[in-house]
Order: sequence, then structure tokens, then C-alpha cells
Amino acid sequence: MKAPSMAKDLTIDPDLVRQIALLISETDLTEIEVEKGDLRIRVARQVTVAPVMQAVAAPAAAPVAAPVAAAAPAPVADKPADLGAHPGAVRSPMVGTAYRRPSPGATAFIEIGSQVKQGEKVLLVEAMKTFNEIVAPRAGTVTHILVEDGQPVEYGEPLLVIE
Amino acid sequence: MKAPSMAKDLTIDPDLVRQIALLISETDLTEIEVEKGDLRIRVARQVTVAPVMQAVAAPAAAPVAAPVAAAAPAPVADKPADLGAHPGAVRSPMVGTAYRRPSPGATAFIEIGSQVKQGEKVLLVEAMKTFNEIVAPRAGTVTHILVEDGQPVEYGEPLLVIE
Amino acid sequence: MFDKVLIANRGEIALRILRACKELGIATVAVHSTADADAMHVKLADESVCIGPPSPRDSYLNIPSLIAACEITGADAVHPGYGFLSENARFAEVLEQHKIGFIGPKSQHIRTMGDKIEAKKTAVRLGIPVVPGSDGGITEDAEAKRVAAEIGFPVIIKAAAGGGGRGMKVARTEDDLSYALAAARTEAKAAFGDDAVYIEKYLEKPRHIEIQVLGDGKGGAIHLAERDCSLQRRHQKVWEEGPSPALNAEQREKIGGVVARAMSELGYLGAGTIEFLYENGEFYFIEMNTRIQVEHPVTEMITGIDLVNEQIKVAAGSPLSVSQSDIKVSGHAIECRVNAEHPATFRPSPGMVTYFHPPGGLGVRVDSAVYQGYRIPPHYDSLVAKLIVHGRTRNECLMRLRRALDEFVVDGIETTLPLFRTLVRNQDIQNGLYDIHWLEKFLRDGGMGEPA
Amino acid sequence: MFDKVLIANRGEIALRILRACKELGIATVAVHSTADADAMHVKLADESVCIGPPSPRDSYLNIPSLIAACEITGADAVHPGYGFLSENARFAEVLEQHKIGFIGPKSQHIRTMGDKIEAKKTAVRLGIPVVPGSDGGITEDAEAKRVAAEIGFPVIIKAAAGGGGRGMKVARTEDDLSYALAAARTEAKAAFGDDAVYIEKYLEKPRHIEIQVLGDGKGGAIHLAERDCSLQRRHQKVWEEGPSPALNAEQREKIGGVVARAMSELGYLGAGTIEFLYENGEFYFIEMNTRIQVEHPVTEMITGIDLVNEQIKVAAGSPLSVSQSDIKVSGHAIECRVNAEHPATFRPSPGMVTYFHPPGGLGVRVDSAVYQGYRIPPHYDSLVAKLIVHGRTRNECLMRLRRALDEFVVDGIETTLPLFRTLVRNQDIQNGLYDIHWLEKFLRDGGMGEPA
Repeated sequence: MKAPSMAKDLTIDPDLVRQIALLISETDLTEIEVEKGDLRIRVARQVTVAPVMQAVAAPAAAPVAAPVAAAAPAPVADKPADLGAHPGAVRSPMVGTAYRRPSPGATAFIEIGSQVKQGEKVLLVEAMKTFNEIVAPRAGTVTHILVEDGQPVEYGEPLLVIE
Repeated sequence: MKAPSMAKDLTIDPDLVRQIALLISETDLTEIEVEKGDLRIRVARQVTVAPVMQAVAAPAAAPVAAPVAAAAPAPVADKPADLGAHPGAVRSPMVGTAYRRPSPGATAFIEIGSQVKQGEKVLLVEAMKTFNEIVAPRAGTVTHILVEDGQPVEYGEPLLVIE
Repeated sequence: MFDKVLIANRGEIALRILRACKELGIATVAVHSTADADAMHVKLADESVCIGPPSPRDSYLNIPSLIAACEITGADAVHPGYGFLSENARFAEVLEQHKIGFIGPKSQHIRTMGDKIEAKKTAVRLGIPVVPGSDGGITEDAEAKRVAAEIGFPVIIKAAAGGGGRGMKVARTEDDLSYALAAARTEAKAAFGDDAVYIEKYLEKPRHIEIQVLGDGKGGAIHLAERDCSLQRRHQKVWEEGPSPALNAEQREKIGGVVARAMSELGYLGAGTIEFLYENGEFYFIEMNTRIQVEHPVTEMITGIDLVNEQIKVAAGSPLSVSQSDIKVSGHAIECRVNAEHPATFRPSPGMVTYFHPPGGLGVRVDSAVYQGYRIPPHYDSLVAKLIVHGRTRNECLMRLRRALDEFVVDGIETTLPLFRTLVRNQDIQNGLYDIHWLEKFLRDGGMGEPA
Repeated sequence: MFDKVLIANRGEIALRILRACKELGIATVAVHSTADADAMHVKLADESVCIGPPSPRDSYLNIPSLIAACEITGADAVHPGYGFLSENARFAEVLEQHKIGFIGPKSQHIRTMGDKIEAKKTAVRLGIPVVPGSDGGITEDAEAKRVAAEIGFPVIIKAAAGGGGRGMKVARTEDDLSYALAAARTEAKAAFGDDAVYIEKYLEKPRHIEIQVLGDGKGGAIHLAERDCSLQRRHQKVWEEGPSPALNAEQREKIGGVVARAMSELGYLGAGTIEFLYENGEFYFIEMNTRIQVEHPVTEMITGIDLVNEQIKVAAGSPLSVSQSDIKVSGHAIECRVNAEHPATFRPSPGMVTYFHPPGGLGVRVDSAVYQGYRIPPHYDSLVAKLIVHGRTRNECLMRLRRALDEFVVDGIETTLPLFRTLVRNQDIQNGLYDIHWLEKFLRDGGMGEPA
């Protein structure tokens, strides 16, 4: 008997490939291979396209006469990329400085493990001397707090995770 | 029982390949490989894009004052690329002008269908007023003559095919 | 001098400012929308801050976000580039309130020059030539005739209450005047309920010529000759060059002197451009741009002056590094704005740049924030690269531009490179014989083939 | 003027020549080995001819092939670039016999300057300062003392029959002389069977300074100031700049005048370079290069003169387009030779360039025949790109170079970019305090880390 149409069996699931492609982007990988039973899917993206702009750190010597950027680049915040992708991440709606408590010395709005209701104040982000309330977009448990008190935050930066 | 004719089974399904090709474009991937049972399909697209240097042909207008390259680029010779790859191709060992006969009006050294012995004179290539003999590297039948009488030839350009 | 400058812009001008800062040893902060996270200047800056979503209103035009970005990075000055907030007087004032330097003019000059009526009044006061016309609405034919004779024909009659071209009539001779006046009045009455009109000199085929200025804010001001930006499409400049093929040294010195004295009197600070229409040897003020312009490299190439460097220095209170006598026009420069657009239809073509090879060699400058693999976002302008070429003569410049255009490779998107390859070989362009209508006519006449 | 020029070279200089031809409206023929079929200048030329296999001897140095390529394409002149046949007098003569123009000097000047002894004699005759020394072999100590005293210490004693450093001794003072003479004689006798020696001034820490010249072949000749090429490794120039940090305007004018007068007297035709060692205010002739040089863009950037354009014009019989009084040194320029080599070990690194992004903006010029996807062949030199930066002052130039180097991306191969990023930040380089030994010492001392 003839083998039952191999081509037919090998229909691929485009959504699966798309999903893996997204994963590749998100994780910055160049290749993902999935194997289950007798099915194996391998997906790759070559990285030669990615531009590599050097941010060469200035070594010792200063220029003869011109003033020099004294300090080394200060990273605004260490971005926890993995938690940023978390579905429960709450992101900053603006640039500013994040505060965890209503005033210096006061109790923090939340701690890890806090149960929060939807609309409950969780943080403040100050910009131009204005304190903007960040509220919980949904009820849940605070599992991660990603900012220090007084830390500068960018637009879209993950602040905390509510699960 | 295992399917008898593997080759037959391995006919590819063009639609499947097209589908994967579309997916590759859509997802910006460079490679997709799917394997099921003993069949494996791998589709790849290289991203190191080949350079496309434009040789823009100068349209109508001449520059205001500077002299202009009057003539359009004269292609040195139309290269029969496919025959150039022929194992029986005899290539020019130098730049120059190819001649098919010892002197104007004389009989050509060879014609298509000529039987040649190894070492037999088949063409002349003239450079700096010197006529260099091109001899058959092996015995055989001349199946193609790729140059006209008096045609300029580059180094490595296929001149004729001996089979 | 400033220690850290925040660049409140994107694209090639953000990179241009970053380069100027680096060359002055000033630290840089790039701000960007989420759509610009991969921008070249973001990669090259010392620090970067995401300030909002792609919409400019919520990012590059968002003053609180920009101030907050200054606060969290400690930037002590902001360069606004062009467009966005560069001519927003309130932004300059808010920065001042926050004791952050603004690399641009004094806010009152931004405000004055941003108001068309105020700007023209100021120009008149400062002795800058403007389009001659009646002072206000005219209702009597006799007065119209007197004014028209004074101005000289042709004149244009405009509805005093008008706009949008309605109620506008041209009178080429005195004989046309009565009819034109009547027609304009009738249209004006119908359109605006007011038949008052005013009369202005009508320019048939003017060139757009602009004078670059620099001021120290304390009465020191110089001009850096002109740029001819007559090649426009829908009021967008396409090709700019300097010096103008239409001016001689004497004319240059005369109008430059007028403008420099005006800026000195104004106490103007920083870089600015006085734009004129030019016809039959006369200049007519259009407007003043109180910022760096897209086409500033043309001036840099022919004068050797780094305009952004000067902007930063004078904003920090330093004097201008050059005086008027140091400014010598040397050779000729042309800038082509290579846009991500179809070269004949000008349909925008954002997307991934799959290959990018800029031209190099003597006299060739490319200002571009594009790199291979960069995805041009659809949210902003379509400028891919400015190709600026310098030569000792206009002809050498044209020949160099031609070879540079032929070397330039941008794949993956459509660009206006083919338009420039055609223009550089056009006889009118080569002869410098064009006005502000030339390019649109050329395109209408099928110069780039039938628009799709 | 020529109608069609054959470019008898490869790499960036072939592209440089192609650009100059295109800008003059001259048709171009690229010749190439099989290894260079994909070269950028081959793609851009009007015509191309494959002239042989990868080995330079059988392609770029093969005179019959080049003449044949001229014949089949109808090229009426050849530009030899640098290296290969550029200083081959016979090539110039063969071209002349074939009535094909040679874009270079007269063959007798190539021949004279190609012979070290003849060149020095000619320099002396023309009044160009040379290293002082004894006229011939010295056998008597008394004569040696007299000569040494005349020259001034330190002196170097060399075996007259010698070479390769054997029989060479330095005497720093008169006290050292007797011993040094004896030692040199003994070594010379042992090595060459001849104890005759000669004495020359010994330069401890000279700079390499060279003067660019242009001649019309009819007695018209100008100099275009100097380049300082002291930063060398194994006699290969790495970093060149102009003007030299060591010279002032008076010194420049003086040595330039000497050289220009000499070239005028010689009736020199085309571009040339007189190379000197320079120490304590004195110049000492080393050799003359009778061709365009790798580092010619430095001079182009500070004078505004297109040297290749001038070469072509004078070879065609036109006069120089400028006179000495037109040559003004403006600002400062530095060239970095970016090679496909490991930045510390200098191990060659040919291969595929997978990403290439040259820097742009004001004052930045890149001369490179590399493009993304180009495979650098292993058969030829390792020059990937020349980065040339201009600034109004040396400091501005250094700051601009720094930012340009930081923007430059070349992936897939190793390059010397990291070396330049280190050099531009080095205090000695910034202060201009270096001589011809500086770079090797810097590398020996681990300036780039321990060589692997």
C-alpha cells in the first residue's frame, strides 16, 4: 500500500510558527527548535541585520582642551526584561520619579504579597513637581515590585507585577 | 510494509513550500524547518542582501560645462555564462582580441563540428601586436565557438567548447 | 558650557545634535517614543529615556514628559531641533522656569516671529524688505489705483477678510485693475460678507532665497549668506543650494548686511533664518524661522561654520566664535532630501531598510539616522537621508552630486533618489534657471513619467 | 582632456580615481583580477575587463594585459593609482609607445626617484636638505672625527658595503667615536669582507613629515603643505594628519618653498610627495614618491584641492587650476587607515563584511571600496576604509574623529578601529607629541593589551 500522502501530513500550523517567531523576537534568540513525537519544527532568524552601534566607553585620557563628559553613562534603570513581558506587569504611564510612599517616612502603599483592589493606589510618579497616582488596573496580589523608592522611570517601564 | 519508492514519495508539495515562504516573509525569519516522520522540509532565506550598485544610465541632459562621456557603456562581450561553466570550455589565457583565422581572408582554424587533436591551433588572441596561439587542451569535437572574429576577450572568457 | 544636553527630537536632526554635543564633550540624553526605541541616536546617546507612545502629541510634543526626562537625567539644557517644540515659546519659558537651558532664541522672539502679522511688522521696523501693499482694506477704486501705481504692476487683490485663495485676483496692468477689483470685491462679499480688499505686489516666478543668521543675544549678529530653496513640492523643500545661482556677491552682501543689522538690533540669540521671495533683483520677506533648519548643512559646507556647535555655545552664554569678516563663501553646496517616498507619486514608503550604502569620498556628506535593518516608522516624516555635496564651483558640485547619487543604495523602501538623479541631469537645474513653481510644473509635465 | 581612462588598480584608490573621472565626465574602464570581479569600482565603472588571476604578478602588474585592455576598450589614458605599476618607469614608457596617456610623472623622473642614490643626488642638486654624511667610505679615524664634528653628534656609522643593520653603530659623543668606528669596522669586515664605513647624522626621534607637490611638467609647480605620518608600524603608516603638530606657518612656508622650487626646476609633472625625517627643526630628505599617496585626502581636506582631479588635468596637458597663492591651509585633518587586521596583533582578517555602517555628518569623509556583503579577498592589502576627518582646529578634529570612530561599524571581520579609538583618547596623540617610534613602543608596552 502506498504511504498515506506525506505532504498532507506535513501541513504546518502557521499560528505555531508565528508564535515561535514572536518568541524569537522577544527573547533575542536566533533559533528555536521544537520537537514532539515525530514532529519537529525549527525556526531561525539570522542576526547579521542587527546593527551594532558601539557605545565606546571613553578610556582614561581627556581631550586636549574641550570639556569632557565627566561621568560614565548612568543607566536610567535596570530593566527587568523578563518581568516586563509578564501579563500582570503594571507599566509607568509617564516619565518621572517613582515613589512607593505618600510622603517620606510614611508607610509604603504596597509591599510584596499585598492584596490590592482594582483602582487602589500602589505608587506615585512625580513629574514637574506633580505627583501622579498609579493605581492597580485589576485586583490581585503584588508579586514583584520593580522600582526603588525615588527611582527614575521611563514611559512604559514595568513598575510592579500584580497576579 | 514500508513504502517502496522513496523518490516517488518525496515529491514536494509546492503549495506547502509557498506557504512556508510566505510565513518566512511575514515573520521576518530566515529559516523554517519542519520534520515529520521521515520527511523534512527546510526553507531558508538569506538576509545578507546582495549589494545593488546602480549603474544609472545618464539620461538626456549634458552637464553645464564639463565634458561628457559621449558613448553609452560598450559591453566588452556578451558572456554566455551557461557555456562558460561547460567542462569542455576553453578559456582565454589573456586579455586581447580573438581571431579565428591566421590572416584576413584565410580559412578559419576551426568550425563547429571540427575534430581537433590535443595541441592543435584553434584561435589566436592578439595583445600588444603579438598573436598568441590558443591550442586545444584536449582532443575532441568543437561543439560551440563563442567568439566572433576580431572580438575583444577578457581573461578567463570562454572561447569555444570541445567535447 | 552645558554638561548634559537632552535632545528633544528624533531622526537625522537628533543625530546631528548628538554629534555636535559629542564633539563638544557634552553628555547626551536621547528621548524617544516607543516607536523610536531602535533609533540610531538612541543607541549612540549616553542615556536614553522613553517618553511616550508613537503619537508625537504624547511624546515629542509632550512638555511635561520632556521636563520630567530632564529632571530624572539631570540634563541642564535642551536642544529642540526643528519641528516639534522648536518654535514653541511656551516650551522655552517652561524650561526657563525649571532653570534648564533652551538651545534656541529668546521666547519673545519665537513668539513674535511665530505670528505672521507681528513678524511682518517687526521686519518693517527692522528695515527688512517686505512685500509692498496697501496698509489695510481699500474700498475706493481711486485709492486702489493710486496704491497699485505706487507698488507697480502686476498686483494681487486679496479679500481683507479672506483666505484660501477666494477673493484673489491678479491685475497685470492698470487696464485690468478695475475689473479685477470688482471681481475680487464680488467674490469677497459672497465668501466673507465683506467687500474690503487689499492690494499687494504680485510675484509671478519668485525664487525662495533665505539668509542664515547667528546672534549672540547681546546685539552681536552675523549672516552666513543665503540658501536657494526654490525647488519645492507642496511647499516642501526638496533641493537646496548655496550660494543661489541667482545672486552675485554684491547682492549677497547687501541683503545679508540688512538682515544681520536687523538681528543685531533685535538682540537675536542663536541660529535663525530669514526667508524671502526673490524676483527681479528684489527681496520680499516671507517669514523668519527661529530654529536650525533641515537645510543648514548647505551653509556649513560653504562657510566651514558648524551651526549646531555655534547654537550650543551661544545658548550657554559664549560669544560667537566668528565675526562677519570671518565668513567667506567658498565653493558651492547642494543638499538633496532623500525621502522614503515614491519618486514620482510621492506616496510614503515606510518599512525596513534592507540595504543602505551611502556614497563617500571628497566633498560628500551624508546626514542620516538610517542604517541597514532599521525600520522607518510610519508615524513621522519620511526623511531618510540628506545628501550634501560640495564643490569648488557649482558645476563641479553638480558633477559630484551626480556621481554621489549614482553610488547611493537604499533598498527595501522606495526613495526619492531617482528624482534627484533626474534633476541633476536636467538642463534648467544645471543652468540654475528655476523658481518656486518649476518643480511642480516639471512633475505635472511628466518629468518623472506619468504618476501612478 | 581624456575621453576614457583605464584604472590600473583596485580597492579604494580605484574607486577614488573612478569618482574623479566621473566628476570630470570621463568614461571609466575598471580592470580586475578574477578575485575582484565583485569590487565596487567594477560595478560602478562604465566598462570592466578581467585581466588575470588573483596573483598581482599575473593581473595588476601584467603590463601586456593592461595594454591589451586599453586596446580593446579604446581607453586613451591610464591612471595607475598607488602601488602596483604606479612607479614603474617602463610601464609609463610602454604606454607612451602605444600613444596612451599615463596619469603620472615623466618616466625619467619615476626612474630617477626610484633609485635611492640617484634620488639623493638629485635632491642635493635641487637644494632639498638631505641627511648629512661622509661622501663615501672612510678608513681613517682622523677623517671620521673631522666628518663627525662637521655633522654634529650623534652620528651613525654604517658599513659602506652593508645593509640589514649589520656593521651599524651609533656614536653619541666624540668620546664614543673611536670605539664605535672600531666596532663597526670589525663587524663590517666580518660580514662583508670590507671594513670601509661611512658616517651619517643619527636621528633619534624623528618625525615623518612629507610635502605634497603638484607640477604641470613645464616648470610650474606648487606645494600643498605637509602631512605628518609619524605614526607607523613596521614602516606602514597608520595615522596621518595635516598640518603637522610640530610645524609652524613659517617652517611650512620655508620647506614648502624649497620643495616647490625644486619641482619647478625639475619640470615635474603631476602629483608627488617629498618625504622627510624631521628633528629639531631640520628636515632630512628620505625619498620622493612619484604618485598619488594613500594619505592624499588629508591634504585635500585642508586645502580644498582635489588632487586626483589635478593629476588627470595636468596629465592631459592642462595647466594647474591653482597657483601657490591660492593654497591656504584651513583647519586640520586626520586620516585613519582602517585595516582588516586584529587591532593588537595586526593579524590579517580577510573575509565577508557582514555589516558596514560608515560614520557621516559634518567634516567626515570615508574613502572605502567595501560594502556590506563584500568579501575582502586575501590576495591584496588589508585596507578596508580610510576615515578622514576635518575640523577647524586640531582639537575639534580630534573630538570629531572620536565621535566618528564610535559611529563606525564593521562586522564580520576584525579591523583596526579599536586601535584608533584608543589612539584618539591618548594624551600623547592629543598633544601631538609623537615620533616615528612612538606607535611601536606604545604597542610593545601593551597599549592595546597583550598581543595574543
